[in-house]
Amino acid sequence: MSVLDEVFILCALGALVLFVFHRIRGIEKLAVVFYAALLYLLIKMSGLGYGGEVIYSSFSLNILGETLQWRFDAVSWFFAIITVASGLFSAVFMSGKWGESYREKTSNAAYGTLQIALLLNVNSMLILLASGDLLSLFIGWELVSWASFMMMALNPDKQARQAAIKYIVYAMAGAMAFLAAMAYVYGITGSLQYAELAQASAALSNGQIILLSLLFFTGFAIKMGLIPFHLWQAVAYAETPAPGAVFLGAISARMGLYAIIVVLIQLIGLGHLQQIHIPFTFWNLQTVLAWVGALTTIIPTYIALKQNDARHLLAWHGVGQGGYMLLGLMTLNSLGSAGGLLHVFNYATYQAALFMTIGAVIYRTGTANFDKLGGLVTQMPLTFMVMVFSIIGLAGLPPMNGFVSKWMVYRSLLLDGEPLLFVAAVIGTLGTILSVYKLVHNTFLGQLRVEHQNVREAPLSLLIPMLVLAAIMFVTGMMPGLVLDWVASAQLAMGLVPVTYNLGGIVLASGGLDMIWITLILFYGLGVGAIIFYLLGGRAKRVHQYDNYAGGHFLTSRVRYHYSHNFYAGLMHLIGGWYRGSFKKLEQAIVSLVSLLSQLSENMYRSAQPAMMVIIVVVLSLWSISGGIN
Amino acid sequence: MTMPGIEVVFYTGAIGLIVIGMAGVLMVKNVFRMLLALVLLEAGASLLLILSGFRETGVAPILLSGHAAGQLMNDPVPQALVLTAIVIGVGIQALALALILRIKHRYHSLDMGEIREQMEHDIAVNSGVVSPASAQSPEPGGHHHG
Amino acid sequence: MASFNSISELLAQLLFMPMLAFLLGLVMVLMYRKIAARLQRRIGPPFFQPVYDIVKLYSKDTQISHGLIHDIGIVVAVGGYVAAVILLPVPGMDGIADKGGIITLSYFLMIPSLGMALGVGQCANPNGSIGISRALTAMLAYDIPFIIVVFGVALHYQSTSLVGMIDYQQAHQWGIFEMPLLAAAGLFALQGMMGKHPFEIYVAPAEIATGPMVEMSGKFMGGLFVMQSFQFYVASVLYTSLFLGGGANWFEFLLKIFFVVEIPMSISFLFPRYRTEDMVRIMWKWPVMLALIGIAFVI
Amino acid sequence: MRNISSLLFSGGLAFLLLVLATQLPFGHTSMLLGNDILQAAPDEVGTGNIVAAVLLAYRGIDTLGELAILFTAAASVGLILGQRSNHSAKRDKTITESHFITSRASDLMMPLLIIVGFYIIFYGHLTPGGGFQGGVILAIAFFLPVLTRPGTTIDHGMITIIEGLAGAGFIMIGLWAMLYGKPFLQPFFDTFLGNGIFGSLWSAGTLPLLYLAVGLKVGAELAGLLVTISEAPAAEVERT
Amino acid sequence: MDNLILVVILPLLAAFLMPAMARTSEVLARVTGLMVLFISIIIITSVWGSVDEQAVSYAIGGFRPPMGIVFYIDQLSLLFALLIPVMILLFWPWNKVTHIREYSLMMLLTASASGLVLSGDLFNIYVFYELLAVASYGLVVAQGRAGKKGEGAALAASLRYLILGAVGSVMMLIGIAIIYTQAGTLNLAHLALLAPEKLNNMAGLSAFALILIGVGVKAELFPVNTWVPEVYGAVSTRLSALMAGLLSKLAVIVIIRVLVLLFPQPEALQLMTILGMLGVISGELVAWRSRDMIRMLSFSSIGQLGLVFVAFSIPGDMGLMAGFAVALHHLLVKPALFMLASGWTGPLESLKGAAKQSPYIAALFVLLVMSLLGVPPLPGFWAKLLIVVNLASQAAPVYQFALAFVLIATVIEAAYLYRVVMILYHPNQGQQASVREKHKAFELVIASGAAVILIAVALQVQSMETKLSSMARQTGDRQHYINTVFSKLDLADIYHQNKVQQTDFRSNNQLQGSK
Repeated sequence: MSVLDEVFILCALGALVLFVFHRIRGIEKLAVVFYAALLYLLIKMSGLGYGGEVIYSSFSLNILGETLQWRFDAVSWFFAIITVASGLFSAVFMSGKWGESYREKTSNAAYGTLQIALLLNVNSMLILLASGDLLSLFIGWELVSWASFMMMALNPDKQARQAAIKYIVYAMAGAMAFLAAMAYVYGITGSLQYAELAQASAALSNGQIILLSLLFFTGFAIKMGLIPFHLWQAVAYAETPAPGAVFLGAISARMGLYAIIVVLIQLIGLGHLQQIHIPFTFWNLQTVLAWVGALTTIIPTYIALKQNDARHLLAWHGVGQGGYMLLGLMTLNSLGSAGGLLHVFNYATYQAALFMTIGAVIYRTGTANFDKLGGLVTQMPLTFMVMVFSIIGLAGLPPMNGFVSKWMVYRSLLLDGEPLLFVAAVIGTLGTILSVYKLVHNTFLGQLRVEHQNVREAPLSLLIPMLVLAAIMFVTGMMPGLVLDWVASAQLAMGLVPVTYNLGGIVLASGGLDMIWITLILFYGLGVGAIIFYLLGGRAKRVHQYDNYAGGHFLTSRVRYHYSHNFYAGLMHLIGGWYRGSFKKLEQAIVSLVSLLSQLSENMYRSAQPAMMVIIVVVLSLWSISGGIN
Repeated sequence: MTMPGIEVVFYTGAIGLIVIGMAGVLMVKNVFRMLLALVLLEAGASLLLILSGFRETGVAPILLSGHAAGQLMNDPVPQALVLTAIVIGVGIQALALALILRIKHRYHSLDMGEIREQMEHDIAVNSGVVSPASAQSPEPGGHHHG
Repeated sequence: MASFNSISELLAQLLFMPMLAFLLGLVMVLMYRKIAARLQRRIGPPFFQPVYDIVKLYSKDTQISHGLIHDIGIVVAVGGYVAAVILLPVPGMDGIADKGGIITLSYFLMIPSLGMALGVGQCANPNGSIGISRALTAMLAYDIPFIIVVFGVALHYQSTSLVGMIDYQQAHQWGIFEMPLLAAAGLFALQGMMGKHPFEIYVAPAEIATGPMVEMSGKFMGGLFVMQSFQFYVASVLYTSLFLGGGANWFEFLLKIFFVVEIPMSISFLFPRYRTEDMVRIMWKWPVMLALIGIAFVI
Repeated sequence: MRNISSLLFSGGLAFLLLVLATQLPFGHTSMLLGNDILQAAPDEVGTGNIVAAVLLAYRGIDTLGELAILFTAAASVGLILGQRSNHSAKRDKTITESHFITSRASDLMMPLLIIVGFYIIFYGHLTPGGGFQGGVILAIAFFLPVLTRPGTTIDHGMITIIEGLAGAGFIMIGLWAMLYGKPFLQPFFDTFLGNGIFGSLWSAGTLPLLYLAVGLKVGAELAGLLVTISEAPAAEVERT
Repeated sequence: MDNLILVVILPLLAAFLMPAMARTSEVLARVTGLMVLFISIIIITSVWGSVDEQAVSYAIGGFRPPMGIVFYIDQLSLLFALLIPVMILLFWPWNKVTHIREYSLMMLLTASASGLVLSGDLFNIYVFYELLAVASYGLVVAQGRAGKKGEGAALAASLRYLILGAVGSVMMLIGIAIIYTQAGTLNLAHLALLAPEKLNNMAGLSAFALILIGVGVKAELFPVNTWVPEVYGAVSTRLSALMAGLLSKLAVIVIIRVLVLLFPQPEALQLMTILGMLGVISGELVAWRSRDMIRMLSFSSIGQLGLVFVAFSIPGDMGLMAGFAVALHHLLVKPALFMLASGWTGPLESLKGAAKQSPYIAALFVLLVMSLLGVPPLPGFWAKLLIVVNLASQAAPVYQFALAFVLIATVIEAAYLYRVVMILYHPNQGQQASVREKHKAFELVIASGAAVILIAVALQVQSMETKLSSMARQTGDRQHYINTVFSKLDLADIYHQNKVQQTDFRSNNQLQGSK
């Protein structure tokens, strides 16, 4: 029995136990123990992260002449450890005070259901990651979709429910595209094994590859929320209960990336994609995919900029950050793909932390609406600190880990000489910077509302995971080599050349990156700044924030003077027209089309003469039959 | 086809019956007439079926009727089949007739269009989508005459 | 191309480079104000006026702080530039330029704005917030052409290391000759980056009560003055390193950097202020176009 | 619009069927099955009327099915119309006499019709005719009084029993063969029902018995159907 | 094996006798029906598995196959012969008010359905099909008995159904006439033997089209399925479940028999593909906008039957296997869903929060719906996978379209089914929650049973696959069919040549039935 078997057994056991006892108080402790045990098992497999051998599960299934099998390689392990860690953090987050308040608001059963949903998500993702052939990949894929749906459907809010429905329709569409692609693979190769596809893909015609890639990619892109399938994700993730949002936001959508890695990179091969030119354009398939990534970094980011709810803003960024990962993977060098992969890890750390901070804010204040927040920094300084750490990561600024992965993506684009993609990525980053400032400003800075005067720091059970995540962000930012070990192994498993790195960063002849130095220098600079500020000059006097005036008015607690609504008004006004609802309109158009067709069909079924259809179909079919002969 | 014989007339007749019956089923509004058209249609089909065993020079397949020994007989099978088919038709027609009687009583109409509308309304009421009070239109705005 | 030979040399560089930058920055501030004065037919401030300003602000009695973040904002604003300065090679001193490179440097240049933004946010003054939202929008406006230029340059030199670029230029030809379009676009971006006329509406007097600075007094303002000197210095040195071949020796270096800042300083008073939106519009139009064409040439 | 399209499609159907007809072997059908049966029937089944042989022997299960269809139709009609007619029958016993000539003529016709009906049934396996035809005549015989004397009721219970037993009889005859280890509905087996003499009334094994069952069944079903339907409008008129 | 004919005969006998028996003892009549069903089940289970290797034919009346009518018993017919009494038993109208004639009709339905799957003769199939049709009209009409709720709707719906069905039957009859004119025989095995020579032409194809359309009425084939929403909307869910679950599949089986044996032409298959895929998409589209559960399930049933047609239209054994899988799956799931829907009448919005009221039922519903959609570990997924995978391996473009249609339809299906799930799990109770009908016990038993079977199949998917594929192989093997039916042909020939020795022949037991 391999460790992977143990993982699966543990998953099954955990699901069973949780299901049986989900109404009982104290289930959260059990859940934490479960994730910790899972993490332990994964660490037992950590050889994979350092170039170990693939681990197979002894369980397999024979069907349709296919052998379904499950195994872990370095890529799976890399994603799996992020998944399980996210699960653990979410579980810890919801184990304490947050859980109590959730129970009070809803019920024991509802809380148990949330735990089950989280566990099912983790389990289904592990099954997906362990898949050893297309069919098991698809099975895992569907399981993940349904588990996420369950999680999203837990919020009784109307908007959340609509988002969940929307999600399931999108997910189903994606799954169907995947299924179609899989069916074509079977049609071509007569098998669903990875190896067969990898072998056959070399001999496929361009048209076939385009069709296959398009179908596969559509399926995966929907999960990842890539352009033009980005509409479902943000609302769905944002409206999930906080620990759910933490988990889904951190890793769920990345399953799409995993599938892209497996199918498009491992099986079909990037080089192969690059050789296929799209007819009538000067693009090849690889550039198209890269551009999808680039556009995904831009459009959702600027949609995020518009949001007026912290959760939505973050979730939209989640969509946008997916673009960097894809963009990184679609570059043709090892640095870029390493950047893309590293970004998965980094992103998970700060996105989880960000959702946790928002969760903490909601826990204390009951809202994430920017119009109803502000000035919480004095009340919740630690939460604020975590948020600042995380937004530095999200914006990709030094010294947090987000910077490293983004740097790698930029650097690889530079190596490839892709100016437009580079510019697109930068536009996305700048948008992110603006947007995260809006986030931190509107929640923590500015004027504190009267009703929040007595808000206290988030409870310890919420703070601990956040602080740990913040520490991880900083440590892996300063020493990216820790994670790059895993990334390099994953790259090897993907059949790419691993990136050259050291503990501090990337080694590259024409300008590398050493985060240890950069961090030190930054802190040196800050130290100098602090000296200039604190040691020189007189002592500053602390005044209350209402001791303030604007435009000749004294700002008092009665008058709300927090500038949060319509932040960046000028910018929005300027760029609003560029993306104003065109995708939404497309989506609506499809719905209208379906509606129209549905109405037409219904009218057909309501024909006055029951026999009319008989004669019509008889005449038409006889006509077509005789047409073949005459 | 070599020479058109008497069977052409038969076949044309059968097809004619079928087509007339079909057109009748489609075009009349009165359900009773529709039933009559259905009878014609079935008659046409039966004729076609019995023709499938027809021989130009054949005689009835009855041995005791004093045909010459070598005389070709018509196929007995379709005749048996048609007998069956006719009886089946009778059963269906009787059932339809009974239904029409009851529908006339229930809906006070024999017009297929009206019957359908009332039926749709009833179904909608049954399923609770429409309240019984709302008049004749089964679905607000969604109604079309076929 | 080792940047330093021993720890002591490094420590010396760490000490000297910011100091040098500060001093040169002060001179540039003075120069800026002089140019403005001359253009307006005034005499302008005396030589030590920038120093006086800082000293005065630091020594004020009323120093109003709105909280820790308010303080940290200033610290970050200054510290970010200090760190950036160390990544910028000057003649004889490379700092740790080869550990970061141009991309890192570009990111470092965003840190001060964000630090200041944090500080302003803490003040809870809506005017400050509005101002900072405009300031960040302005940053978005000039950073895009700037990044494109950076990309073009890095692509041209096949390196992201500033030291490498300077060596290459000194061995071959200045970047401005090899990439004139990029250089022009870079100049445009530089104008925005310096936060001076005509792209300074967010700090302009009489525009919503001085914008981000509204709650800054005493040494807070002083800190920002310090930052301003660094800002001039960094902008000019960066441009010099990218396009003018850096400095082989101190004389050449100084000449170049003062020449570089002189251009935008002179231009700045010739145009009326742009509104934030207009600034975005113009920045995303002309310099971006120039830079992209420039890149096309590079490729 | 509907009429136009109906005409259009009907015309299309006519054309297509004609085209189809040209493809068919008119009047020269291969008659594979027919020839075999024509040759084998006299010996295998021993009927003079080969159609009857096909109907009851070769395709006996078809006939059973068709009886079942009639039964089903009758049962369904009974379900639809039957119940209320019982009510009305109880309340309304008035029998309207029709004209003297018709009523007397129908009285005279009835026994004649019954005799003719049974004759046709019993000679079904020898001459044209058989259970269906005879059954219809029997049904008419019982329906005639209802026509001539509107309001007359026929005992539905009787009809039910006759149709049930006749149908069961058909099946029982079939099962009888199975009792002897023969396939269902085999017309000959080693019982007292011998082979008989070809062309005589007592020939063709169980076929005459089957025809009797068919005749009774058809008669009862049709009579039941006709009576039920004829009773229905009276009930409607009364209620409205 | 000889006793198998009793599966058809005994219900008929019971049907004939029940009304007469009811005059003396109502109880006896009711018990008779149940007894017959149990006997049928026992008979079939006693021979279960005996045809796995070699199918068996049974000559009724002991006549030589092409002349007499044969019953053909293979895995497929045996399976359905078992399913029919079981399903009828499950949906038996247990209540006291049911008229004895309705029981009688149920027995007729059983008989005709069994005959339909067993028969090996084209015209005989027609007769049984008609019997099935008339019995189902009768059952629909029985809903319209005086005083019942929705009486008028049931009457009108059944009249419209009847007209449609009658026209369809005529089409089928014309088709049979054409086949007989062409080939001169009606025995399926004989026709199969002659088909390559006689039916592989335009006339043959036309005959197939006519038969397809005729039988398609019952099989809910697009576009002759306009009766479906009307009838299902008017009758009780019990009957809807039976019709959607069982009766439609029987008609499909007929088409499959005819198709496999008589018309292996690709055009025939493609005609079916086109109609099937239009059925899939149109059914799901309308279901998407329907506002109550029954109507939604009716249209979903149309869609699923379209899927069945698409599956069966794939050439080769794999297509058959896919078809069987999806047909059996639908047979299992749809009746269970109808059962659940019977307690959830009224507009969908009124079901808000129904899960809170009855969590178990809602959970069942979710499970069934997931399987219907094809969510992986559940059997529906494997069925759908078979279809999709085999569609994609076909070269003809029509199959690619069908693939696209099927997948798009699945998305639409997901949209509306999950809308319902979300409504069920709505946190707020709808206005009509209090007046909602309760589910009856037998409905829940059936639905739970279906769920249990689903899970069991999901766990035993490998053995199910073997079973299905062996069934498909046997069904798809024309030569096997011909050989089985004509296995005693030598004997018959001997007899044929020596007509003198009639009596010997008659005493020869070997001819009659096979073993």
